[in-house]
Amino acid sequence: MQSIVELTPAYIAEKKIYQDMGLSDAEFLSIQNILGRNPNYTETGLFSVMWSEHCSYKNSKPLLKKFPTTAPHVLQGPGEGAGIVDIGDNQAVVFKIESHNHPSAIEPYQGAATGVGGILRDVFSMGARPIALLNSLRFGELTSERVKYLFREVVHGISGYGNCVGVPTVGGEVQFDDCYEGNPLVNAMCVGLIDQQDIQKGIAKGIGNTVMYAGAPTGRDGIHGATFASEELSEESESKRPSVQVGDPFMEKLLIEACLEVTQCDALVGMQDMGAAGLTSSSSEMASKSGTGIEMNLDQIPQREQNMTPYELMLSESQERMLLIVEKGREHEIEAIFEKHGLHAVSVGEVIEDRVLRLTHQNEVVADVPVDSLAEDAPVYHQPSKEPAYFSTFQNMEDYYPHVDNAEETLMDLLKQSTIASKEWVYDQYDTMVQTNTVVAPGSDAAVLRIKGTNKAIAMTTDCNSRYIYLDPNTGGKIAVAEAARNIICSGGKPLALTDCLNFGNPEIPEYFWQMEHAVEGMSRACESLSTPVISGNVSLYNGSNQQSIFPTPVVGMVGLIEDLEHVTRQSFQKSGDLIYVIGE
Amino acid sequence: MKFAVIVFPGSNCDRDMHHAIQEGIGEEVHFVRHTESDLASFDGILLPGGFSHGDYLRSGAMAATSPIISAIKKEAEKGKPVLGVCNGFQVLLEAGLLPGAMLSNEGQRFICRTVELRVENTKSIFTTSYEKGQIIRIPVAHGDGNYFCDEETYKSLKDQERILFTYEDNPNGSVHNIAGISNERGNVLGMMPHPERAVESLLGSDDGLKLFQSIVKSWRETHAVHS
Amino acid sequence: MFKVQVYVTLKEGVLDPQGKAVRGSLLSMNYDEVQEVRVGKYIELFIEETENLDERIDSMIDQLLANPVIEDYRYEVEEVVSN
Amino acid sequence: MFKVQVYVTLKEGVLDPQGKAVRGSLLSMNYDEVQEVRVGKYIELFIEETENLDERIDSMIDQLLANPVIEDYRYEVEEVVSN
Ligand SMILES: Nc1ncnc2c1ncn2[C@@H]1O[C@H](COP(=O)(O)OP(=O)(O)O)[C@@H](O)[C@H]1O
Repeated sequence: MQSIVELTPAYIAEKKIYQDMGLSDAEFLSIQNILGRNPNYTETGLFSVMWSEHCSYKNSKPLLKKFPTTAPHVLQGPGEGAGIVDIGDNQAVVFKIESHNHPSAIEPYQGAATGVGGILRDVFSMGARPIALLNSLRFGELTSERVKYLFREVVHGISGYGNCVGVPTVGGEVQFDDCYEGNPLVNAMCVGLIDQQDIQKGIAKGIGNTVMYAGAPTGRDGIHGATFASEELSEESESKRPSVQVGDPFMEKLLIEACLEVTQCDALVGMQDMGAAGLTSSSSEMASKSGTGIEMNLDQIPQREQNMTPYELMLSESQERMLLIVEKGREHEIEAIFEKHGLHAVSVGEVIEDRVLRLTHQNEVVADVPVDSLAEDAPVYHQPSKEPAYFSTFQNMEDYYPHVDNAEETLMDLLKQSTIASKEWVYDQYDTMVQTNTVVAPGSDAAVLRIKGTNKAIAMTTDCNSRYIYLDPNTGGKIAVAEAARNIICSGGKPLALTDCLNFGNPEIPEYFWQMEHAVEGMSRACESLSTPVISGNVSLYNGSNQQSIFPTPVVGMVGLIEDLEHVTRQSFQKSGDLIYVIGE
Repeated sequence: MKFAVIVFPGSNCDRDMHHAIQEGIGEEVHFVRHTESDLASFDGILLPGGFSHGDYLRSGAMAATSPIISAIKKEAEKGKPVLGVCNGFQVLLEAGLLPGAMLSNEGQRFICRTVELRVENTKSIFTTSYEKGQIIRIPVAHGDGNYFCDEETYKSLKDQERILFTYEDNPNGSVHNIAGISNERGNVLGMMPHPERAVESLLGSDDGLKLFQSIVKSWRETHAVHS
Repeated sequence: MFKVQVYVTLKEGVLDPQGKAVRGSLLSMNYDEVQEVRVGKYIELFIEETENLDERIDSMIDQLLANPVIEDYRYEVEEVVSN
Repeated sequence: MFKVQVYVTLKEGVLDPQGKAVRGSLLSMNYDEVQEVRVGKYIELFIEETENLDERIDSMIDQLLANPVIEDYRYEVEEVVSN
């Protein structure tokens, strides 16, 4: 049972096997053109994950271009693991938000936990110490047993992972609405702190330098997770589900400490985590960005299971793994640091001049494809957009003024709604104080963390009222950004920049694409007015089930700077006798 | 006074403990890894919170097999102060330096909040700066903080005044509301609440400072000649 | 009264971080002979006489005691004298 | 190669918070026949041929796998063909 017989290139082309991996006929044709031949099974897999929406943003790229992304205080915009913003004193904050919606629908505890793990790696792979986690959650109404289970386990998964790695979870939001019944949303955000000279990028420079693999061995988990995240959920996804990714926060904690120590070692050239599409995306993106290529010997990849094929090794989404580029001849320095933290780093390949990703396995070349074709040349689709019928109906409706007979009763009814009610049950389960920086914990408008050794603090929040966005995506998009900014300001901070997670329905349906187009438009306008550029983000499309899309839900994560701890303001009334003002219309 | 903060794989309050000693009470403090085997040069030993070895199997169980444990036992026998907080407390239980065991919280959920503790005894080297019966506010953050011991053990803890802190409003189901206990000699303390998180009013409470100050005060009294 | 012993284990191929950590500790304690460790759950249920016993046990396990996405289970039923 | 199955249970007299919570959930799901639930651990060890097998297993359990203050254990050893 040594080698598994793989489908031949000709067979893959003829029987359209690539369709099962999520590639269209036209996409396969361009792959044939790029290579000048039929791709083999492994190569088809490489393209299928790299050209999935999750990795290539092929449907959303044209819209993302609209976001303002620069400002004098922005040190790193979209394109790296996370964005970076200057906060003075040679320090910077690093942050990003990411979705783990589909995995959480299938296995809520592990789905949410690994979502937290992934976003942490995006931040510490830049060399920053993660100092805070936030999240944004959406579920169906809390009436069904299934929804209660999803809600309980998602929160449990976030707490299980975040608490163990020792990064406080300091904020978030939870909304309940029927539209999320079959497709909950789980978005996790991480904020890191870094000294500017330590900023680390995912680059593969220096021909001859060594490619090293560190962290957990590779198993068959989450194979095709990236394509899976780019398809609609169906009954079938339960059965064709690849083996679920299980997170190991203990391993992650060791990895954080080891990687932060490694960034202090000048033998390190570049580092990137293995997120969606695992080894494939980390290796090809690092090389493509640096104008180089990478050759890897897959026999050297640490493996958890036996007889893994090249396809499986390259597409596995096993958690807690990092890819490093190290100066040739200094591998032992890196090995020693990982060893000290109880981890292994092994050499698996080298940086080459040919701009290709070349893989060998059992002395055979099993893939040889241009890195740019994987990382850059995915097709870009300008999906047709169409104003949904509901929109003009709503626009033509008369303004509605609710009639309130009994204010107290109405207030009580409102407070009873699960979306409005206290979220203490949720954040009581999160360690909100570890690292001893939390000045304002969950329960106020934005969380506030002081920066040790300074008189500064940073404020952070996640916000999105998806019902507003459904009703009017453009205005709703503006409101989402403005609400986040207000939360920062109310806490005493100046909004600096934001990260966003665009959770939308199937982009191939013109009405859903229209929602995204207009929401992004509105968000962009608000970002410009407030001088808060978008420095990182994530797109999650195809959210919905049984032909029904979720509300358009572009979650905004914002970070602001509080210049002086004296300025920190809390939501709660402080003492009787204080005056109450209402500001605004 | 010179403190050691023991770092196990997965400890995550080690830096907080270090900060509390250095900035909170201004004493000397160093990290010592779990693989070390000598603590003779330190005057006080601190086992921080976190998830040593992921809290897999049983919280603190794997850390209790580390090489550093015999060094801790050795210094404890000399009468040096040893403080285990949260996971550090669990490690001390698993290593047999304190009696009893930890079960999962009654509510089966991790809880993180600031709770009120009653100082039951002020004769201990860890509590002399408090007043007997004083109510202090200290954060808890744990999933397995439900302290268990049999009645016989409880009786001796009680009779020997080794219960130093109790919860005013028991968050985890711990027997007799126990939040922190010491060994017979009185120089080893294990407690679930985190005094190192309560050393600055900016972060909500500085009621934990007095615990560290008590340790230093007792040490200075017996080491007057050197200081 | 029936005593039901339920064994819940992780499916093959699913990562077992707990087992891995335990093995690491055993190795560092010089139990080098330990090749692999897998940690699962062992649950005892005491159940009163009821109709469709097996069916009900199966559904309890599916709905609550085990997570079919990542875990397998097996169980044994034994009649005990209740007191 | 030997496969050792270790069953770790809470001692009688030690309250089992997890078992209690599981029973509460089962009752709320209308499994009223469930009188008691105890949750323990089931650990599989794969061990290479070694001298004093039983003795070594006992000491692994005593030193790490079970906590004698609150837990009891039993185990079964079975020889398996290694591959
Ligand atoms: N999933 C969550 N994780 C952590 N904190 C949360 C979560 N959901 C809500 N919170 C916290 O609860 C408080 C109230 O949240 P929310 O009801 O969304 O308030 P607001 O509408 O004022 O933003 C905030 O401090 C928020 O950070």
